[in-house]
Amino acid sequence: MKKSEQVLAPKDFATDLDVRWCPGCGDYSILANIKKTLPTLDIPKENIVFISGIGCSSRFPYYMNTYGMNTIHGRAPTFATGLKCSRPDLSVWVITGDGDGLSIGGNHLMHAMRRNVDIKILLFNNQIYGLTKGQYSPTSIFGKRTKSSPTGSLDYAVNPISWALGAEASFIARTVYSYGDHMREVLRRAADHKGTAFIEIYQNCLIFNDGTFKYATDKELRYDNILELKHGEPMVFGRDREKGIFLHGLTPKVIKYKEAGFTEYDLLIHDEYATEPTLAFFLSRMRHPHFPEPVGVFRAIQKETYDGMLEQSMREAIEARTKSFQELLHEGETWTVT
Amino acid sequence: MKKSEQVLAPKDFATDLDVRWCPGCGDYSILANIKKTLPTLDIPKENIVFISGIGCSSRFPYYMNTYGMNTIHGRAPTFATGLKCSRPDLSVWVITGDGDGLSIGGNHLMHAMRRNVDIKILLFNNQIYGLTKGQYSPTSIFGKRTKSSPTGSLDYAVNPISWALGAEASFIARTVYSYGDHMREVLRRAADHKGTAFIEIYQNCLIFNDGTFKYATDKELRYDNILELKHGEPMVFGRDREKGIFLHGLTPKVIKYKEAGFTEYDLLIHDEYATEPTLAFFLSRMRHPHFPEPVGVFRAIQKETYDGMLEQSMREAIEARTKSFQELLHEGETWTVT
Amino acid sequence: MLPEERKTTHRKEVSTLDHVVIRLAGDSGDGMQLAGLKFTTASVIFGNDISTFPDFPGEIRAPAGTLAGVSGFQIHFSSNIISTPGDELDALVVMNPAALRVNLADLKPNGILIVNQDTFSAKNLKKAGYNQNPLEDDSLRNFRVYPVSITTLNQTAVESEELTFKQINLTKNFFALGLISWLFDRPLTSTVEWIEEKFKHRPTIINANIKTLKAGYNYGETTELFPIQYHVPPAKMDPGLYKYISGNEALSLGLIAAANLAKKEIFYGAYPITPASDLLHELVKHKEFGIRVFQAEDEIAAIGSAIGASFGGLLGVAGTSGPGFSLMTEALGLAVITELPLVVINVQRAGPSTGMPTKPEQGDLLQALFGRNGESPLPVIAPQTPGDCFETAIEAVRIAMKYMTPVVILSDGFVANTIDPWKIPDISQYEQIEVQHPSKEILKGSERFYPYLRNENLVRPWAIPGTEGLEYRTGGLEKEDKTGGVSYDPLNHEKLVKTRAEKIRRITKDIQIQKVEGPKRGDLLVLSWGSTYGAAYTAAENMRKQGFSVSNANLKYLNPFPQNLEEILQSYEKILIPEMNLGQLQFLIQARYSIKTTGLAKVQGRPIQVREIQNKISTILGVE
Amino acid sequence: MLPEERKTTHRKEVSTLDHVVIRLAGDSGDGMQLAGLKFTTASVIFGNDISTFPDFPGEIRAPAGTLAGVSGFQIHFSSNIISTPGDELDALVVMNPAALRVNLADLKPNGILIVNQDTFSAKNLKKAGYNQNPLEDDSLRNFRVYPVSITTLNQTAVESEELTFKQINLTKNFFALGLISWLFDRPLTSTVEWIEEKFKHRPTIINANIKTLKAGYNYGETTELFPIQYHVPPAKMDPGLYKYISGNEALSLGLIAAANLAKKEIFYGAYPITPASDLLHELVKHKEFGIRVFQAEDEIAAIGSAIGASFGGLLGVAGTSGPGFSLMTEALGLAVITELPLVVINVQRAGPSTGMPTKPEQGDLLQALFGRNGESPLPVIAPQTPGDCFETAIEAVRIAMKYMTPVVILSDGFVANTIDPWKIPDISQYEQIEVQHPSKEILKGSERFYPYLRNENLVRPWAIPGTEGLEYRTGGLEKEDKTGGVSYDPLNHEKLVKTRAEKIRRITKDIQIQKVEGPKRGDLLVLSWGSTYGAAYTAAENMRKQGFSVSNANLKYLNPFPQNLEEILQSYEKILIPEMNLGQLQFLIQARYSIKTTGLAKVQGRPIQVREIQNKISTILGVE
Ligand SMILES: Cc1ncc(C[n+]2csc(CCOP(=O)(O)OP(=O)(O)O)c2C)c(N)n1
Ligand SMILES: Cc1ncc(C[n+]2csc(CCOP(=O)(O)OP(=O)(O)O)c2C)c(N)n1
Ligand code: SF4
Ligand code: SF4
Ligand SMILES: [Mg+2]
Ligand SMILES: [Mg+2]
Repeated sequence: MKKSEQVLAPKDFATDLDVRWCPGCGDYSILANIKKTLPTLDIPKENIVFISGIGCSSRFPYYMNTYGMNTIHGRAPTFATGLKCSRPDLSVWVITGDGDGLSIGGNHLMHAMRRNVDIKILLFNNQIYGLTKGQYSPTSIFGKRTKSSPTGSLDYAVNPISWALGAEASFIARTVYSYGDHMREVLRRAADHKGTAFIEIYQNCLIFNDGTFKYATDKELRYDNILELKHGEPMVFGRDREKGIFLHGLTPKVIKYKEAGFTEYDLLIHDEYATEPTLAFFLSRMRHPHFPEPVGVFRAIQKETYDGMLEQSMREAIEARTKSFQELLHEGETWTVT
Repeated sequence: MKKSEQVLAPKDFATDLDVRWCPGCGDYSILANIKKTLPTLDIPKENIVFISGIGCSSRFPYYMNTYGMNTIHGRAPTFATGLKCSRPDLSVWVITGDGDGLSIGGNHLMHAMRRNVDIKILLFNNQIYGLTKGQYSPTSIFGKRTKSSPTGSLDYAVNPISWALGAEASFIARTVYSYGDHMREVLRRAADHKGTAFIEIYQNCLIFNDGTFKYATDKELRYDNILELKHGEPMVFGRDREKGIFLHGLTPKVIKYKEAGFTEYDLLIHDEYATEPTLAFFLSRMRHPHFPEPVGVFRAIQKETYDGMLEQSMREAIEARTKSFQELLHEGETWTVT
Repeated sequence: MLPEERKTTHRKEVSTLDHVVIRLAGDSGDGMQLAGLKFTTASVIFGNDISTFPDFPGEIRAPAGTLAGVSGFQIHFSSNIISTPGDELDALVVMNPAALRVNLADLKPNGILIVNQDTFSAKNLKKAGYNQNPLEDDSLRNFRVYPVSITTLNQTAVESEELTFKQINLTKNFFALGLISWLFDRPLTSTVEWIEEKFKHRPTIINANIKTLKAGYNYGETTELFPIQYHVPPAKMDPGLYKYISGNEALSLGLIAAANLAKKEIFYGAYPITPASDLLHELVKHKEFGIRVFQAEDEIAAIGSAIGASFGGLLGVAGTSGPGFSLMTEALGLAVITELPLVVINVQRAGPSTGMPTKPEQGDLLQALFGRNGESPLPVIAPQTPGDCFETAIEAVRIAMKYMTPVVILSDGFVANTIDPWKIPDISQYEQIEVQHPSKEILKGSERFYPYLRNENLVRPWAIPGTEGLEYRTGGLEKEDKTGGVSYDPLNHEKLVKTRAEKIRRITKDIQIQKVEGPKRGDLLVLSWGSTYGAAYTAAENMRKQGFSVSNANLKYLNPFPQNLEEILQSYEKILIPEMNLGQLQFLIQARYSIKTTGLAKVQGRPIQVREIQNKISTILGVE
Repeated sequence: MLPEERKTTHRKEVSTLDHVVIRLAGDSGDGMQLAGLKFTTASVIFGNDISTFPDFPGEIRAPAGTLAGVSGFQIHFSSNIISTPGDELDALVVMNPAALRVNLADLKPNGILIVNQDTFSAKNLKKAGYNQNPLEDDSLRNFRVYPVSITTLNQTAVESEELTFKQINLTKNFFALGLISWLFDRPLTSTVEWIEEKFKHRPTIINANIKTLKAGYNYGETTELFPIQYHVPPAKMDPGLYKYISGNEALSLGLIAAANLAKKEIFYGAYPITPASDLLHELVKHKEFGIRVFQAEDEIAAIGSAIGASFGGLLGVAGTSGPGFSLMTEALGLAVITELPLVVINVQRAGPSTGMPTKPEQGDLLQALFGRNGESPLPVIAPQTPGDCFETAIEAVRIAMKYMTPVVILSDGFVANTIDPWKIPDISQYEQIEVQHPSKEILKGSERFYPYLRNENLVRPWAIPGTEGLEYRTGGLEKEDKTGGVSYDPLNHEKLVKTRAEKIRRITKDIQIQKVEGPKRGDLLVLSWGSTYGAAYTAAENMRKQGFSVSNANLKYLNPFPQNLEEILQSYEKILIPEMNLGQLQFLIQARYSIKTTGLAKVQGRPIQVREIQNKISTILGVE
């Protein structure tokens, strides 16, 4: 990928379109952090493309002064796949929501991930349909009361990380809209990853689902509710890092390990690079309020990308080509009429 | 569900349409076993509905003298969901293929599963598109040479069981087209399960992908390549049941346990009912040729079905109803013009 | 200050008007929709005929004070029967500069313009894109401008109550409402009652709202600002019990009514989409009438599930708008070939593609007719008013079940959101919808069931799972005649393609004859369809009043056309077809009857106005 | 027994014919397609003009011997230039009873019927649904029946080779081929060469195949069975180098050619579907010409990925058939509103819904034009012959890139699978396709890039990612004129809706004037479109030869229509429109020009035949 010659600043990525999210919407913070992250990637602005579906979150490309496409509902990964497979020199980002990406668009997301197309997928999960004014989404908790479920929804929620693992994604992470540093680090990691990167970003929809992620954003609650994953490090959390995760057969157990006389090194150690996604899957099952929810990188493994292999096979074929197009036309049984 | 008054026989389920699969196609054996299983379920024939998408496998409903619909490609779960939610008294079966169910139709399958709609989904996996004459499918192995991938496909395969687990299915099983008894047992279990049952059935496409599952169907090879899951029992396999699965952290290890001086009870014990799907996920990662492939029931947990809850909430509402339709019309601000 | 007292304190000139169109506009947060609704209620109780149209901003809330955040509510109230929310505004109330900028173009010359001048700060002016303060330059000279310090006056009115700053701000719409209630001589009673009921447990809020409401009223009465008060006498409406209703509400109620009349449960499959989501929101509230609502993962699943329900013997309905309707294309073809009853509602919005989701258009007509692979005819009908949405739903269900066919209802964002007074129908006066599911008896002793054997209307039986002896299979492959098996036979295919087409064509015998308003023969016919009715009717009626030979007919049945349509078309010298697209009905008429027509195509995401049609009529007739 | 020797041993009567239509039919496993192709090669090398049509069974292989398993290959060879694979058969070869049953209806009275009598066992007769052996009852009396024991004779011919039973069975098609090669006086050379090349490393197979081929030939020569040998002299073809080509092959090559001419890579996104899959199979072989092929998860992904590629500056192409085209509806609307170049190929098959996947139809014309929500015009073109598929692909690419618009190619299963001799074009004789991507220079110093600022053709610039300074956003929301930002402004919307329509309309100036064959004015014009060309042309030509004033024109451009079309239509008394649907072009013509036409609608999943058109012409002209 081309390196940027200019030194860019976040403001270079602003467009002249008014940002139209509701004042106080969690999307603003994500926008700001992406604008801060991009200049650190050393990619020329013109080589970056944001592609989205439809939703509040999907208005995102309009607010980034890069190339961008706000496409149709749920299909952003298909456009991104075509683009990246055509132009491997570009840095291609998909912006989607829990409705866009997991309701109508689940299939495309899955196929992009299993193919390991080198695109970065950011799923803004606010557990609601924002743009259409507040219906429950596939990530809304069971029993959620919304406009379309006045007596509580009967849908069990999908777990985006488990689901992405079932789809064989090579890079999977989670962060929270209000975690500036953490988000930027995760974004950088995703950008560096060769292959599909799937990031779930908890986002607060002020209007239709305010406070859903309070357990994660509240400074006090956060200690007990969030587990920050770090490769090679033991899984500890709590205000005084006093709690940790033990492996009990195939299920997690939360233990105040210090109290119980253990050290950090008796705890489960995180391994982003585990070839099989079983550890990551195990972690994805840890959900609030029963467990601290892991944020950070669940999985980051290397495998060749679809677009890379396509490009290579094409380049090889072009190099090995021995005939002109005219000769191709002449191939096969021919005869001359005089 | 209504009980059958008649005693039915497999032949009662035959239709007058010629079965048009290629002679020797693996679908025949599945058809025969389903015909044998249905009479054992005690469900009246007229209460059974088979719904399929498009594909060789999806011709199935035409060959069953029950109610049936051969719908459009990939969408069978949507029709089945609508039907079951409208008519909870029916026994609704979805027949799909690896292309129909996992390529175009992955999203619907996922949503049916996460909602736990009480339908039985049989995915005939032959790792190829049969009906369209031999292109690779999402389950075809990487590098597969087919009509649409003459130099080998660049798509990484999806693992149907892992994927169904990511979609939170409550019942997941695998069987093989040539395992008569096993298949019938799995089918019966699926029929008894309240909720979505997802069964992957390995199927041999004689014409476009012959021999793919030889490791599982060959009497000799089978011993070493297949692990039959039984709830509450240790995971042993091999001609003399001499091999077993140990849990090594979160990864499986195959050990000749007897030789190594262990007993069966030192091995991993299967638990279909584990609330979290982590064990099932772990098992789904065991693939030929590195591991014996598990067949049987990976997971079978109880949770309320979507259609059941919908029905109940409707019945309750109807019972609690205090107004007639005319009264409904009169609700809200009204005024009289004289 | 309630109506009784009011009369005694009267001391300004009162001018009596035939009808008035006003619009309240402000920021999304300013409560204009609510104020508008309350004004409407008062008008309705007073006895006027009304028609209203809320104009929401784009889907996402824009920052306060911006153009994109402006929300409006238009009310047409009259002493005559009216059919549209009105073209031009007699009066406009704007709560901030952005609202002024967005709405001013619709205000009549010399119209009343009430402005909350407190909001015309430099910052707000800039947000609205004004370089100068329009209240200070001369740009509003063509209007009767009344600058009022609504914010300040409201604060003063409620200051005795213990309210937070935010709460105070939320009451100012009632000040504005009070003010215009005085101006247009509306009683406050119904609003006061509503406030008391709504905030039952919060006396401070009740007090504050009522205080400011009255303060606004008094402000009009007392100050010298307004020289005249306007009075619109009651209309002579059809006697009966009324409520008001939007098109989407009426469509929902109509579906429930149809379920009732057919003694069927309804399965409604939908995926949220503007402006159809309200159907979902409304229907989900009515489980107790046997309505099963399923929020699907997308529109393909929505229609798929509805077809599944129909296969099972319920009435499957799927509701959506443009992009979602596009996604239903393939499955709709399946409903055609399987011949299952189904109702698909497309509340059209401005396209192509995502287009302008909150704006109405009639751009999907040709798609509804032809947008499927292969020959796949189906009936298409369109409601013409909010109240007619109720009838249309019932009619669609009737046709779907009687003819075993999918039916498309083409509503649009205009009729869906327009709010009209509606005379509550007496459901016992409606004909029952007959539905028969065959039982084993149909076999008459033979072994074989013929699921595609047709009756005199070419309709196949609706056998449903659970019926012993009638087990059958259907699907998307071409069917063998009668048996429904799979057939590749050439002549069988041709026969079935033609039979399916003929079945739909014959429905023409079973639908209402096209009605014409105005002379039966004449110079010009305005042929409209769907929601363009109101404007077309009014324009034609106005012309008739002026003595011109202008008739109007509004097509509800777009496929098949009414039997007498050709005859009607031949009875007029000229035919004008106004529609919110580039001429799709015009195209159909020309193709079908080879009759040259004139189009009035308006594709602005806004309803066609009466005066636009009138102008066009005048041009065609060569008057003016 | 090669041609040279052949002449010397000649001893039967030879009858010279103008043209012959034969069909080889048998079970799917009988190798009829291969035998047919080899016969074709021999004919072509001999110098005849040919046209062939393979008729595959349904998608799934049916059990051997059943009606559903029958596979046929039809060859029309002639000493004149021909345009269709022929209506009725002069000769039919059937390898089993099922093949007889399926194909007999197409054999001319007194036609030659060669039957492999070995297969007429009770079991096979039953499978084919015969109660009696048709060789034994009198039912074939109207034909010249030649029962031959092909199975047995073939076994005898190859018995000296070491073959398994299965292998022996696989050679019998060559016996049949030998036999008809004698009957129609075709040299064996090319087939022998092909066998030798194909089975290079398997001498037993070479020997067996050649032996039985010659045995078949000799059988015809030697036995008393056939009294006459037929001879069809070479045609006078346009000189040049030829090969044969199917429509799908030509379309694929055309796309590669277009890539070449535009110096662009092509991105082909597709999901397998009959009868379009061969495009995928073909294109994936040609990576070396810069063709990126992506087998997507469905058709939505196929078109989405193609649009993504186009946004990136490649030429995106998506290929599919009916049901897949339906799924592309929504995304196609996006391509319209974003104004990105794109080619979508719909190889039409019999619908509605899944319909009859292996059978051709022209049922998606109106869908291609109107099947999207909102006003979303796009160019539609249709190839008329296999060779024309090549030109059509190039033309579609040219229009798409020059006008920044999606273009739909409406091919069909008939032209896609028909095999015609094709004079290999000289690519250097084609005009280059010019493509420009603007660079920063376009800004001319200003800061702002206007991605929707249009040129004289109303076309916007194709700026692509990677270009510094031209970063822009696009999408499905209505665009602000010029800037491409989001706009809900009513007049802006109307302007853009009309501009997009006008842009497509203007393409009419840039396409070929419609050609007419026959008199420029006259009694009747046969107006066909797409693959109906061959039959329409031949029928009109036949009528002209008989002295009638009949012309024919084949529309390649369905939207916009050629400029001179109206004039042409007005130059004939009567217009006949034959099409494989219920009259879709007829509908368009009537809507567009208010001209009454006569339709010839054939919806049988089979091409329209020359005689059917001729009969219709005769009826219209009142002759007979
Ligand atoms: C085909 C189609 N169906 C439905 C819609 C309406 N729609 C727009 S956005 C949306 C859901 C948005 O939810 P999400 O992806 O969670 O985004 P958010 O607004 O919450 O950021 C829906 C249903 C559409 N635009 N297109
Ligand atoms: C919308 C649509 N796209 C494509 C097709 C063509 N098609 C029919 S079946 C099929 C794949 C079948 O594969 P699979 O589901 O694995 O079934 P199998 O034939 O292998 O049993 C495809 C691509 C179709 N019928 N409809
Ligand atoms: S509706 Fe919710 S998600 Fe959308 S902009 Fe407003 S706060 Fe944000
Ligand atoms: S193509 Fe394969 S899957 Fe299809 S019927 Fe034949 S053997 Fe079976
Ligand atoms: Mg959301
Ligand atoms: Mg398959």
